[in-house]
Amino acid sequence: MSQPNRLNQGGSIDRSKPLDFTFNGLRYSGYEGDTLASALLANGVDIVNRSFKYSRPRGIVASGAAEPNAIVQLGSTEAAQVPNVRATQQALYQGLSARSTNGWPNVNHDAMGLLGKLGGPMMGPGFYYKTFMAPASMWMTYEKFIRKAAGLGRAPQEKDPDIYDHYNHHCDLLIIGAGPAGLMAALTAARSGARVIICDEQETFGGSLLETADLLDGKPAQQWLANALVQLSDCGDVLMLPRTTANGYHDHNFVTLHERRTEHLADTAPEAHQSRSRMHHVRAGQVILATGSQERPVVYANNDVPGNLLCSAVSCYIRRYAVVPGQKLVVTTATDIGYQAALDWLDAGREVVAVVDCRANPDGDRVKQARQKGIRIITGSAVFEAKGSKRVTAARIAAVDLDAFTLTGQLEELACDTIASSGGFSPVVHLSAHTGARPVWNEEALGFVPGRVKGMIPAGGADAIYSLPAVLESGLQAAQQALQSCGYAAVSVDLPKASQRIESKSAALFQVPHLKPTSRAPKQFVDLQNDVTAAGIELATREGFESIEHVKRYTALGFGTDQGKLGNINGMAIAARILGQTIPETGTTVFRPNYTGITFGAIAGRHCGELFDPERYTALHAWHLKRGAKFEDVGQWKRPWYFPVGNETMHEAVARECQAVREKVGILDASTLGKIDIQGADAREFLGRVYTNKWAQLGLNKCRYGLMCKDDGMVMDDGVTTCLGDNHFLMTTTTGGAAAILDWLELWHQTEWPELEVYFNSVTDHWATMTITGPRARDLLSEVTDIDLSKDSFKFMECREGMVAGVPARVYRISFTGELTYEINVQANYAMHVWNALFEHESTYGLTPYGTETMHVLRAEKGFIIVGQDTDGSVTPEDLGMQWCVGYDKPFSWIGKRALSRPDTRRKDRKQLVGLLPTDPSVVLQEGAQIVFDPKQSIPMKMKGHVTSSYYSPTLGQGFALALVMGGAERMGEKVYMPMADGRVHEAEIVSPIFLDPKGERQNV
Amino acid sequence: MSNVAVFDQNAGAGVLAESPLSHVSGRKGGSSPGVILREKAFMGYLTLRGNAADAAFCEGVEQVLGMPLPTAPMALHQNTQKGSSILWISPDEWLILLPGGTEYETELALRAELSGHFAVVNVSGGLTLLTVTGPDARHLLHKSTGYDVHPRNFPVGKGVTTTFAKATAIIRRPSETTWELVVRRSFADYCYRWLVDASREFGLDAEI
Amino acid sequence: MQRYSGFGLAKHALSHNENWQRMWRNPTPKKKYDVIIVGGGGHGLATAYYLAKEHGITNVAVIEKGWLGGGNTARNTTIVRSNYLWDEAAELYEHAMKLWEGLSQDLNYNVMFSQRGVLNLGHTLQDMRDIQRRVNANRLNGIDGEVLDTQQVKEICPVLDCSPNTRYPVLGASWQPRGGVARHDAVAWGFARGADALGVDLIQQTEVIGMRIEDGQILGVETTRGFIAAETVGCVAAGNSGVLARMAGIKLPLESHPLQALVSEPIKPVLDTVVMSNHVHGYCSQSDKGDLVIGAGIDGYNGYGQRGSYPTIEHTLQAIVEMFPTFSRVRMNRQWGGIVDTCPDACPILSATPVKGLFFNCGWGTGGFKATPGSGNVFAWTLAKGYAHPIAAPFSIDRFVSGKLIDEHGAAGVAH
Amino acid sequence: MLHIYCPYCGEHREESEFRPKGQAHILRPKDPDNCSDEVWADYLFFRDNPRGLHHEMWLHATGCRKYFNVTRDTVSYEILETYKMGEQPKITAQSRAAGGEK
Repeated sequence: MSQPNRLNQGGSIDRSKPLDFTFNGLRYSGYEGDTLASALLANGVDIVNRSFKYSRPRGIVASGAAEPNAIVQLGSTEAAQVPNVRATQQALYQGLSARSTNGWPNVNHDAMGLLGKLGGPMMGPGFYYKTFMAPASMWMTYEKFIRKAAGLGRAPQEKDPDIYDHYNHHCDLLIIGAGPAGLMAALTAARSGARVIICDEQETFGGSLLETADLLDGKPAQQWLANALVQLSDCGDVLMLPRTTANGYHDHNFVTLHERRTEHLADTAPEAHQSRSRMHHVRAGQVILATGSQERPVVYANNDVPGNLLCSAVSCYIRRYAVVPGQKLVVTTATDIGYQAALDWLDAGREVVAVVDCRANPDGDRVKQARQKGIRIITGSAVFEAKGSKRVTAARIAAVDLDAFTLTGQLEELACDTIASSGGFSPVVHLSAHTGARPVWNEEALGFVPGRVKGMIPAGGADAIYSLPAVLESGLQAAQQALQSCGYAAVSVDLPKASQRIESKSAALFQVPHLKPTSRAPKQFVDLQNDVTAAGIELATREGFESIEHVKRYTALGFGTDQGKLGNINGMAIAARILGQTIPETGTTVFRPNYTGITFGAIAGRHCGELFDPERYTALHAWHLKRGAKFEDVGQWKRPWYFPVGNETMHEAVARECQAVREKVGILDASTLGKIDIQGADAREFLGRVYTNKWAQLGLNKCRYGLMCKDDGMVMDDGVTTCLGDNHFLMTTTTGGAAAILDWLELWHQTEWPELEVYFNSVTDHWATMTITGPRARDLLSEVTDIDLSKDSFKFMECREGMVAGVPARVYRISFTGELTYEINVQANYAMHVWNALFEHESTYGLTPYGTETMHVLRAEKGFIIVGQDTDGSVTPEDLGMQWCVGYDKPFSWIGKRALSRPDTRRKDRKQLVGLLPTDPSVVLQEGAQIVFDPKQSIPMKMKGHVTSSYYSPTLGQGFALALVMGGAERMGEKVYMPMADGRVHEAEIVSPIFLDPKGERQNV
Repeated sequence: MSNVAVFDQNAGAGVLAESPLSHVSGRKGGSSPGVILREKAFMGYLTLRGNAADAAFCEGVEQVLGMPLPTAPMALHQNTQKGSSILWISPDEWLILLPGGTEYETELALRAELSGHFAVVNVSGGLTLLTVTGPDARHLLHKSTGYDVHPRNFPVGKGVTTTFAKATAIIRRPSETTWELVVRRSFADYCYRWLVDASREFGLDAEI
Repeated sequence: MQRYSGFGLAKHALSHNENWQRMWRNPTPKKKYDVIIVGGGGHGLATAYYLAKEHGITNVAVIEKGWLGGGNTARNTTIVRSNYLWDEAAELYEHAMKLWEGLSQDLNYNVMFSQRGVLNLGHTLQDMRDIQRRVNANRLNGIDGEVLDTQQVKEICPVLDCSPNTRYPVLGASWQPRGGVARHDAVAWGFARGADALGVDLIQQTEVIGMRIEDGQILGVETTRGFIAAETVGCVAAGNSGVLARMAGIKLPLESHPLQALVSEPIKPVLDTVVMSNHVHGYCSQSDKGDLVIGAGIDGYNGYGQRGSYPTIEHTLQAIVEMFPTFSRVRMNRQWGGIVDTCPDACPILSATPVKGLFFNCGWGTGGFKATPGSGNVFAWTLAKGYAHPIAAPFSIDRFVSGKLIDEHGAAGVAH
Repeated sequence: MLHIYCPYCGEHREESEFRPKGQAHILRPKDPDNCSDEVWADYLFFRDNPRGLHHEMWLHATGCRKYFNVTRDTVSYEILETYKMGEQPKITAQSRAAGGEK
């Protein structure tokens, strides 16, 4: 039979567009406009899942975001799998394929169900804290089984085929919720000219107007709704976002909206450029919270058996989807909404067995209507137990005394297949709570209303205003208040006329007492998804968990994917009753983002894959690629690591590159070094304050190496700075430190020494830097430059301007390799031209491109440090043996100086930079190897330092290393040991960290 | 010793210059692209630093550039005749855009005109400019920056330094229909990749 | 104390779970205690437990302004590891690790300590140098650990993207098999139950609002329920330590920052180890319930609001999707924030103060949870003896004056 | 996510453009060479860390690159004022306690 629960008429589904779908492998059909949940109900599917702990059969309970049970695995292909989709929020599309997340071999016959039945009494809250402790070694095995049983859906095993993106907005008014309050607010705001965004999580705007039987301006509310939407879409600055959930409300009115753009069409986006969903980042002037309210189910025994639904869900399925989820209905209610469900059920042509109302004398309009239609009404009573296991078969009812929490009077059993319950309404305050504002208990409304948030105005059901005329008016007022706050003039808007219905006062019905005490009664579920029962809450309080936060954590109440939308308030009320407190005394309920779950992909947006983090390229990157460079990530830069030729290994390539530099000439793309242009009369003074060494005497076109410390005396950066003019310097920094050093200089200038006349500007990207180094560097450069390169006219540590390959260049004669070196700097647009010009002489001079690895070997042979590799934030200039670079007698107490005279920095046995030569020359020590003086000691060993840099030197013909060793400066010639993971113990001798050309003759030729 | 080193960094003819995007290939976006992207390569860029409260400084700058120094935050002044513009970057910093090749003479002129504490820095090699036009240009910006690019907040004649995807960029609005992005050389490839990706849904025409 | 066991569960099931006893009393504060511990989080409760158990000092009150274990104990991502770089830190965390290994049995409370191993990924050459340095140090300190290459990482964690085509490819990792996760709430509750059983008064919903100090000696604390005397007071209040210190006229080198975390919706087991990446800035494990538990970085500003900024969450999930591309379609369920008290050197303070009898245990930054038993154990010793336990001694406040910092930044990074 | 008014740009900007730089108004001792280790340590490491009103320094990192000061509540995160470097806050814990400016 096809769609046995579908009505022939009514609803807003499109019967001309049938859709096929599968659930648990079976084929069904529904219509466009259905949700997966409405389609399943239309097809008479009772059991949609098994519960998490007790494996009990579960059916659909709700019609929207609050649904705890109908959590399914979606996806027709492996890559398109989506775990934990709420069937009540998933639009049906052709070919949809869904499965239950639990139940083996299937949801109708679940092997775990037996265990749940038998073991249930042992599996109270926190049972796992009390067992699985012996023997201790078995825990990891127990855990494996626990983990297997847990979890809902599964992650796909393939990469996501879809993309997700972000969109930023600023607006005057963000209206969350497009029900009557939100729409009224939007209509008002739209006329003011304000920038307005209105969103709603449902497929279409309208909220309760989509299913209400009420009239507006004398016509069905749906007509007014259609008009309102047309009006809004005609306004230029109103952005309407259906299928869009405000999932997080952050500080200063920053709200994230998650728009499902293709999830209603297919399980992957129909077109590749379409994002499956989009996160809107909204910075709003004012936020109108028109999120409506959520009906609370009533807690009674076996209230989880399929066929137990919310009253509002029953009405929604009948009116919106033309689906009646059963044949015979019993309503248990504390509000008039219960009567609406009964009336709708009756209108659909099905049997209403009774409305069981816990109130003594309900007298609202809908009560009267129900009475007129002959519906049996049983007052002062409630359903206390549902019968049935895979579907409700009957409701047991009795008169109740809620104050005394007992059943009174006669019991009756009503045969039925559906029980709809309504315990009252809770304003949807979740978003307001995200900002840290605690919801406030409103005794009149029997619910928590939003706490105060600056720039937020609640309206309608979210503020516990429920009657339609009042809701519309609150929307209008909220908008006017918001507009005023944003500086817009007041606008007048006519409210539609809605009839004021007489409602009987709602009662507070949370848990219905049972014949047996809660601990012995059949399970009364509070949180369906996490299988939290009233007995569980009682047990928690019995064991001393008296704060609601404790109760929640001990029982897992509210920790499901529904975030306790149905259960939290009931749970609090039950805890309050047991503890003899009021609900506000028991605590308040705190919600965190997200309102409903959002995929990781959507939150990440396009910042993944090749856009995860910028790749920064130098002007020569294309050349490096063509030459087959292997790259190293240095900060965000891609730097050539080495340039293998043919099948060379890195070791071979580096040996060749090193040799080329030591014997001929190599070239390095050094463009990534930070470069800061410094101008101003006090530039020199400033340098003296931020560098450890002296700058007062540096002459024109002279270069000097400088060390920079933080004020704790620890080395933070280094580089060469050149005097280009008396008021003009060019500072270089480490590649990774460039941005931080510019900020650092600005920090000191702006906050400590604003009186100094100096400006700093980054020129890192402007200059491309090509380092040619090696004995033949001068010969090579002379081929392409007019600069006099002779030893005496262009000395070591000097700078010259001139033409290189027809390009104006600044050439610095400095050296990080110990060889004769020229660093050619040209405006970056010309870099490739100059580089190519140099390479025209490649074969003549044996010009060899080299990368960072060779650079490291060459500099280490000279004992030059790399900040961040040979230092780690705990190393002073003195530890590095760089006293030569410290101006102790500079007049200004430069940054870092004072800290060097603290007791710990004065210690003689600090770790100091030394060289190490392994006794076995074939050994290349591991970088990071720990150093001990006595290799025979037992573990734990006394570690005396570690290897910071270590390489094989083709020039020395052996391995060598730099290391930080305790008191190392005084230990030259001593042996140290490095016990390694493979059991070997390497021996090395402490030597000077300068392995090559200690007098610096090679760079000075 | 001279106070400041200034030199003409422009190479003569015969030297092939490469813009930061010289390595990328353009894309054609069909008959009605939503986004049209062009690189204006090889512009001249000078960073100017100085004291806006110093009338002589302001006058000197105006004298040289033929347009007043913008002292209001984010103001963009343009000299259409000269094809140049100047943008407020910070209370003591401006970015001058010039026809390529004129930065040296402009720097010299500024230095000749100005006195006291100021700085001029040629940064032409480090930046490039992309123009974004087309009906979906603003949508593209909404996807790329958290800055409010709504016309009410971003009228013609404004320019801001802000975050752009995960980089920093200057966004300028020289006319009703044109947006300009000034990006750093090393981030240009990333920004271009981002733009291409973000434009996919609109249809992109990029001639780079 | 009612012993817990599987047999007990069955017995109680027969009596409808009606005879379970309270896990701890709800006592009225006495006028005077031998020791007052301010702060009923994991560290404070552990301190009380070990004071009673190992030092026989049972006239102890733990004063908690909210509910037990309600601060960072309830908000962390539950990672336990001891592979710290510096000897002092390694010794402290390894001391904790050894206590973790018998904790469930010691407390007769299953804290679900799951030694599933911790991977710290390296994505750059410097990362790998740091990893080698740290693992070598760990090994010589007697702490388990090894350096893995990319292939070995892939074998341990198949769901991790170890391909060379990612923005920052995985070059290797450090691996501490004894590391893992524990059930955070259970740790607080287990210590609370243990301490209570030994006679400690756990006083909830009571806030310390002042310190009574005379002649440089602490005499007790003013609370919202009146003055409570004790000549030894230990403050173990994490993010609120600065507020307490100010009451005693002491300044601490601390800043309290938001630290955010998030969980996915529960999914079937897919990740069997703890994976941490300082470089890509994300770390992830899967709880026994099936949630992916994910930590974000510290927000840079000071904050006591138990929430941080959204971009931090965004960056974290970008990192997670980069590391685990197949998690893209998994949903984030909930995010939250804790308040972490951070020291300039990313190491805690376990210290006496200029006020006699007043001690502080704070500054744990992101490293607090994993240290819980060790911290409580050495702090209890310190309170009992009146001077620092040898393991605690290097963590004195004096180090900030002398300069003898224990800088774990380089090795710890986001450090969770 | 905070929305911060940059006193130099004269606009509110998104937090992602800024970097927090710690407590404001920390003074480097005038004569470091002659101050005690304690005074130096206080300057380097010891901070107020208040729960409530806090004066802190921020850098408009991807904007005008200026440092400025912010008076912010560390519990509500509300920003009460921002002011330029060199200026003093108008709102302080004292002024607030005295019922002055809100």
